[in-house]
Amino acid sequence: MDLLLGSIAAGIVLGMVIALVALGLTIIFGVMEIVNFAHGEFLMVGMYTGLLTAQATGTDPIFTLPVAAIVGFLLGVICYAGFIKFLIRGPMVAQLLGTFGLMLFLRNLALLIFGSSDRTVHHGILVGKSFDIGMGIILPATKAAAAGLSVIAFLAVWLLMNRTKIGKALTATALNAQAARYMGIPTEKMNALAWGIGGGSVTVAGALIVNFWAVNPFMGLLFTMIAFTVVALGGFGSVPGAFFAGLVVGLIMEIPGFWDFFTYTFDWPWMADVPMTSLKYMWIYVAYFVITVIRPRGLFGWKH
Amino acid sequence: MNRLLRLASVGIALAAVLGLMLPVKAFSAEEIKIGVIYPLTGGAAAAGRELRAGAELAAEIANGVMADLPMTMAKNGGIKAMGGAKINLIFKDHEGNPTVGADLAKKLILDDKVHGILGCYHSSVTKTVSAVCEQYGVPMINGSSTSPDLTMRGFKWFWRTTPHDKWFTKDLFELLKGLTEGKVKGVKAVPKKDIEVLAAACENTEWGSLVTEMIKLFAGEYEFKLRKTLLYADKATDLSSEVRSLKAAKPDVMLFASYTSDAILMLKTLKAEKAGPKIIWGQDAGFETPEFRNTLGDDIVGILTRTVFLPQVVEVKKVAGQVNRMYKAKTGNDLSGASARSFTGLQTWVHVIEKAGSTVPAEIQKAANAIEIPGDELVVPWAGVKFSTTGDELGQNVLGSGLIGQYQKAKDGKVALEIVYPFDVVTADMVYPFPGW
Amino acid sequence: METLKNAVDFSDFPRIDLVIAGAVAFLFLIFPLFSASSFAMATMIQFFMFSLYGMGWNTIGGYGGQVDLGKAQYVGIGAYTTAVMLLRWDIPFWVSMPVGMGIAVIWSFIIGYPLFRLKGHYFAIATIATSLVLKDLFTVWSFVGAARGLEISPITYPPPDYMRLIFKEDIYYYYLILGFFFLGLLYMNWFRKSRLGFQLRCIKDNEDMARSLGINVHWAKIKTYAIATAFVSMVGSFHVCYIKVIEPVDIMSLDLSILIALMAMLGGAGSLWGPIIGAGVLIPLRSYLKEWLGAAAGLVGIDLIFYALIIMIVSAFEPRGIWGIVEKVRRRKRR
Amino acid sequence: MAFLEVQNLTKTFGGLRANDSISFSLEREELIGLIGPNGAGKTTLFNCICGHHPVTSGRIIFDGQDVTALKAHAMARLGIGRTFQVYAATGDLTVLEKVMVGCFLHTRSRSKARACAEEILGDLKLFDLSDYLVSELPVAAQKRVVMAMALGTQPRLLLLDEVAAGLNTPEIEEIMASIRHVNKDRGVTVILIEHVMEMVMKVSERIIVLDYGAKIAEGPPEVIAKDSKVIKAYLGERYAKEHGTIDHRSSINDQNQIR
Repeated sequence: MDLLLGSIAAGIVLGMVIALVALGLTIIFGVMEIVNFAHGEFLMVGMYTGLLTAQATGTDPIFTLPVAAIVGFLLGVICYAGFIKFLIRGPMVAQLLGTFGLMLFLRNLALLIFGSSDRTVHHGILVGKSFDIGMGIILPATKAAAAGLSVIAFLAVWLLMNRTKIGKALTATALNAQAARYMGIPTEKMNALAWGIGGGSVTVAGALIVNFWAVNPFMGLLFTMIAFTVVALGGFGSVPGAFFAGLVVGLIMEIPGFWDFFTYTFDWPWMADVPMTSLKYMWIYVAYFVITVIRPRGLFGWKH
Repeated sequence: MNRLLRLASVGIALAAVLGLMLPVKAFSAEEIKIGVIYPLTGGAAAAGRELRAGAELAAEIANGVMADLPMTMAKNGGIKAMGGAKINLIFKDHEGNPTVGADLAKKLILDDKVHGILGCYHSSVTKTVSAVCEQYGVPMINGSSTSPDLTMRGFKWFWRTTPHDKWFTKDLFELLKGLTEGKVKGVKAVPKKDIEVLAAACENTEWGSLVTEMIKLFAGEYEFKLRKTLLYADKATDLSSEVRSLKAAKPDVMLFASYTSDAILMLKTLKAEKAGPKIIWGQDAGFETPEFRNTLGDDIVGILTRTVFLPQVVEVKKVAGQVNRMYKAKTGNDLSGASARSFTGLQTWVHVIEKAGSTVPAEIQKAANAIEIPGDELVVPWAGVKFSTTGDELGQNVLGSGLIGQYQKAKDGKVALEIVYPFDVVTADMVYPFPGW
Repeated sequence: METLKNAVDFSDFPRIDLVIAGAVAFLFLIFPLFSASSFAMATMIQFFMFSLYGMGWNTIGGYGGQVDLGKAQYVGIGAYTTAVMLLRWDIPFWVSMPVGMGIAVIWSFIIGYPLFRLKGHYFAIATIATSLVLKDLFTVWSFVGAARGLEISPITYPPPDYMRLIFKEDIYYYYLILGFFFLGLLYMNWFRKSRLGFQLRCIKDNEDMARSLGINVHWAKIKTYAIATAFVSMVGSFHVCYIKVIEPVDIMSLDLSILIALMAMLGGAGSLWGPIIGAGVLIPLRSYLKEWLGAAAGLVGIDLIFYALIIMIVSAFEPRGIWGIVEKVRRRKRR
Repeated sequence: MAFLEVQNLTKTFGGLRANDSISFSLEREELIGLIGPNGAGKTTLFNCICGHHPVTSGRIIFDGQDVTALKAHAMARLGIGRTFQVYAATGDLTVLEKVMVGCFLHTRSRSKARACAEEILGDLKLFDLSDYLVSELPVAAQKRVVMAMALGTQPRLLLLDEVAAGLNTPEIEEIMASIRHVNKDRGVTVILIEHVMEMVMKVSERIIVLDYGAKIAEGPPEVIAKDSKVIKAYLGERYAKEHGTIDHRSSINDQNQIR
């Protein structure tokens, strides 16, 4: 039973973190229907930003979040103004190709600057601390912080989208860019803003994640795929959908834990030999495939 | 007609340009070119730096004259049998990628025309590189890949100086057995049921896969319960499900085979998930790099790792101390298993060439099969270097041996490895059980 | 007969193209005579392999407009079939290659049926997902060597071996892949003018229109996907005989899938010469940049930075690739 | 037995009834006009007949066969061809090649498809434009190319969706001649959606009028022009009271073109 509870708790916490990673993607997609293959690379930039700022200034990695947010916002805006703007005029093929190019560019820039070895944060207030809640639930402090911030970030974005003028303008741009332009909304600026917010939210996620995961230049793609799955599951462009979908994906990633639960609870030794941990990401890809084929609008998709 | 001619000439010119683009290097008889393929970048770059430094130091010693060093190669100033020909190392970086390794080997053999190859750390890369060498009939000496399979393939151009994982894993189980029998210094006999349940996590390439096989083999032989084995990708950014799966098996002993960055991440995750087995054992590689020690600090006290070289060897071997001083002057670090074995690998190369007296591959082959380097020439605590030429294993050094070290906190507060196995050379009491985080 | 005639009929290209193509083909034939380094040779072999991969991709991705980013799974299927059959049952390449193509085609039907219900981004990402699923499965499947992969040992299979395709010198591989290359080119030339080729180009243009013209869009895509698959799997079989070692992380990596697609798109998706031009530009660029800037200067990754910049510029300003530029200039001249 | 029979065809999108229980039938080689204000459901009706949309309820019988459930490509195979109202002239196929796509429906041979396409292009006087891209042609020629593409599949029934939209009078004359030619000389039954009254009234043998998804009138052009329901639907009640007839010279195309 401990195993089951432990896995569920871990899955939910992981899910919140993953939802935060996917938040930026869904914002960008919601506003301008472009899929950003470089999303995971934005996360990587955030992770490096957090890591390096913490190392350079000697502060705790948790305090680097504002830096990461600024870097991410700028990165998003620069990418939009310098590149994506030209890209969206072309066909969908060009968009795919282009954001792939961006992905390769960021990835290899990181490789050139930082080298290919994995890096981790070793010191910090939260690093290495865990809460043993009992019943098999162990909550690393770093993950708990990330999960908490995820909830805050989702609430903030939700409020921004639904309660502020800028949010309304963004939503209008999302629904019909041309009509929004006629109504005097600077859609060009709105797009850039969406990229800025999207970039900022993902780099913040990165700066948090680097507290407990390793960063290397090649890690982006995995997270791009995870984020796509979350966004597909939650419905492309839906902010609340992304949050719940994140939880589902987090639980999917905990499949090895559930497997262990069955293995030891019912004592089926053959189950111990199945390499479930090596397949932990596979279920995400399977989930993506099944969801898009069966329910293209996503499990929680009420938009589009 | 005119047009055709013009086209043809354009074509030939193009071909010529293409031909010129290729790096053709001048060939000189005065030097012995050894291609060295190591992971200079990538996840094992830290180990790669040490490997490179070890080989470079050996080449320096071989090419120069150092009278006070009791090594044959330190006295000759190059290869004596070839009129003092110098050793020239050509380093290539395989990034931990077997295909890249094979490409580099091909390039070294065909374009750089090397006389032999040294490498490659990762067993998976050594596997492909040795296959290329075998194909072209170019001798290759391996100093640091420990997958048992490598010397069991019947290759005639491949020699390995380091002992392999079959021996090392056996050492581990001997240690565990010793614990139950009270042979371990500083620990009373432990009832077997206290350390009976094992769980292993290894990286999933050639090396880790075979270490898993070995652990399975010996767990059966020594009657331990191996309840969980799992492989993980060495580029993983997150190991928490792996760690929790290990924990779920409730093992007394956790066994690992990890390269540098994954070893660090694994330990951090173990700590975050509050996993507390009685013994943690690492299969060398990541567990003995300076990076591992420096980043994790006090957290690693009590962790065991197998190795072939520890700074304590210096106390019993004079030559090791001398080389260690030179190495420290060069890099700032003590010799480690990686650098010592890389050093020994190149040292063996020097001896082989000296014996062959030529760079003709067939001569080198003959010399390598006949070579015998006495143990007192080596920095590593082995009985010597002598390759097997018959039986299942071809080209394996039969005189090697391993150590098991444990990270302990010395009086000056520094964390360092102490020898706990073999039982006749122990340098400290073993810390048991693992003190926790 | 008509098929054959169509395959060798290049007459719809301007004369100058054919002259250049002929000259280049001649250069390819005599290249080994001039090549002094294994590096250039290896680069050329890679170029041919990637041209063929690109041609396969071009059927579905270029003519059909379905951006497929999962071709590596079929490289893997081809390569693994050949390697496993050789190592386990000593079945030579010339048998295992068609078998591999068969297996790949069957797999393509299985996943193609649901896959082609998706469109656009969804489709592209789904192809990645399927490819990664297969890769993960191969990583744990011990029958095919799991993560360790498989090795064709030179001891067990001494070169030269014409049946198993084991050679010591690259020149054998060079001419073999060159043969495949010319055959592939002829096939593509036939394909683009065939019924399926026309239907596919119409589908890319407008699916509803295609339906109203009696084309079973879903089925046409699946069929083409199978053709692309067979192509890629064939080269995959060759690939493993050439490099002699496979690991799932390498041969089924997403990087390979992306590279295949990018090359074809850069050269010009949906044109006969596109994949060849793309591979011709990018493969040598990559190899030599890596050699000069990467290995020599220690700047790892700089080759791919240039690479990425080219891709970004092309996609932003000329999405139809290099061949698209050529065509545009030509049309402008004609008018 | 009628050639095409539509029985109580209903199509809903969510709560919207785009087609409400429409029934009509037509005979072989007829030329029928289908008119109605914007949003009356004309194109939806076409989409249903051709199998692009699944029908909500009702039946379609073509040449004695129930084809209600068939998909679009199967319909084309049976001999129903159509054109589209909005057709973005993209792609890299030339005019000849585009027509060949349709011809490939009945042959695998490239040379036969080519011969077929050349015949059709010659017939529609488009032969000179064979090697151009559709995007390079003027609008009038594009419209005829679209017709030629549909003819490539050798249809027995051809549904033309606003082929005259955006053309000037001489061009309309030209395309009218083409439609007549297709109908009379090639023996293809034609249904025509059109806003250009001038053309519909002249060319059709019979006219069906839709409004708000339902059929409101059916009959020969001169009857339809005087039908009060039709006039009301098009021009509102007041106009109907004042004038009582549609001047078939007037084109109400313009006011209806904004989409």
